[in-house]
Amino acid sequence: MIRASVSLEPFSPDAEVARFSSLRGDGCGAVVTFIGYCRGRSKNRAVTQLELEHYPGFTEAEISRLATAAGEKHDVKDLLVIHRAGAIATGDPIVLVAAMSAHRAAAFAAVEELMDYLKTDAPFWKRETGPDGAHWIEPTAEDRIRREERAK
Amino acid sequence: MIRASVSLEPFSPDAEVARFSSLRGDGCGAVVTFIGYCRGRSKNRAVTQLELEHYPGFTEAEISRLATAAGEKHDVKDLLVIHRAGAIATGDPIVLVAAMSAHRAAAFAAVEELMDYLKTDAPFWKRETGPDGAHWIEPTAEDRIRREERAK
Amino acid sequence: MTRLLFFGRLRDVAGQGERLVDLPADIGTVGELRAWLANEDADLGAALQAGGIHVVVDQVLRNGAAVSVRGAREIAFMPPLSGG
Amino acid sequence: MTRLLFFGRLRDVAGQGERLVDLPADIGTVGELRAWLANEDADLGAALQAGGIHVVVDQVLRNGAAVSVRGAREIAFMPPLSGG
Repeated sequence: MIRASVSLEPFSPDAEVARFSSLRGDGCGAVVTFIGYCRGRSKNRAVTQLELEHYPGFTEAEISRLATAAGEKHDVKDLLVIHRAGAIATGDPIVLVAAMSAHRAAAFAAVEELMDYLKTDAPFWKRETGPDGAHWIEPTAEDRIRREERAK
Repeated sequence: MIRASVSLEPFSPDAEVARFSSLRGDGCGAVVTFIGYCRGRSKNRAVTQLELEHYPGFTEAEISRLATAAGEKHDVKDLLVIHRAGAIATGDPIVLVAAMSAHRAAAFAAVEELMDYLKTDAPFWKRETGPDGAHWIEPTAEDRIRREERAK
Repeated sequence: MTRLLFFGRLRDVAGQGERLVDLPADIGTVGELRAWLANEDADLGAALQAGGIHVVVDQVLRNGAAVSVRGAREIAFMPPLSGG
Repeated sequence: MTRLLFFGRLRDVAGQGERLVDLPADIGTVGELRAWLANEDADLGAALQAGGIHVVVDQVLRNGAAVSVRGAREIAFMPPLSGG
């Protein structure tokens, strides 16, 4: 099953992964997880606050669409995505992606692919606040390149 | 820090990952984990029991050496490996690999690389018992190919 | 009533994230809607004309000035996505 | 006393995973050790001569028949690794 959600409150990746992996059948040999955390620095600037704006309804639908695409590409049926929105404290989880599959290659590929999609195509608008004020952030060139490499 | 251990008893990947990720600093943006589970089937044969024999001392040292190599190759300083030995029940975790890094690419690469190393080079001897008796298992051709691809 | 939504830096320019408006009957397309908004607020008009602005009509991504907004309940203007 | 260890299918052939032996003084290499073991147990001797058998002397991987076993406390014979 593909489960995608946006959380306006902090969430516990450990509890979510425990719940996700408890649903595995005895054909499941691999669970891969990625957790992205809010860093205290971004491109060598200190970050005191991160805000992620989303478009309720549309953002969830887009994330679900991206997860379905990544799952279909790598034949992974069980994917979990939880993405934070709102004001996020340094050190808090921003995104959790988890996949399960019979063998490890598919789960790794699905999680990495979905992270690449999310980094460039998820409908979020990110504002970082630091000592020199607030800045809206767009995807990095590196993110775009990874995304394009994937598309080949 | 590189932490590698062999566990003769079942372990909780969730608890171990929670402990590992709680040690992250505020420069950590990514935690990637892989958990391998004991499947109820292997190459289309039912498996009722899996035994992993290890060489106490030597096996731990080799796993630690492989983890250090994977970490150095991808500039990842924090890696956790826990590997089961002994009699393993269907559905139980066999191996946990976790990595943390500033950005996601390094953590993904280190975990995948280390899993490739472990699959072929970790000193374990694996015996699967099914309806037609017990079989000693050697690495699959696919494992060797992945390992060789990595070495390029 | 039509709900207009502005995200990211467009929210800053518009001064708020959401506006409820009565669209005049002669406004049938995204291009006409932008012109109408620009008439009241030149800064917002310029921001909506900039490159990379996506338009979502009733939760469906619909790009191009010719896209119809007739009968739409919700029209969102999205600047380039930051990604997750 | 020297501790000999046999893993995986070698354990099955040897009948046990561990053997404590008093090595005769004229046994100085892995090759001589294998010949000595084969003398007592031909099946085990054949299994130890097979391809892909690795030898670990005092926890250090040391391959080749000429490797010294003098003074070794622990000598392990490992069939091809299954991996993790």
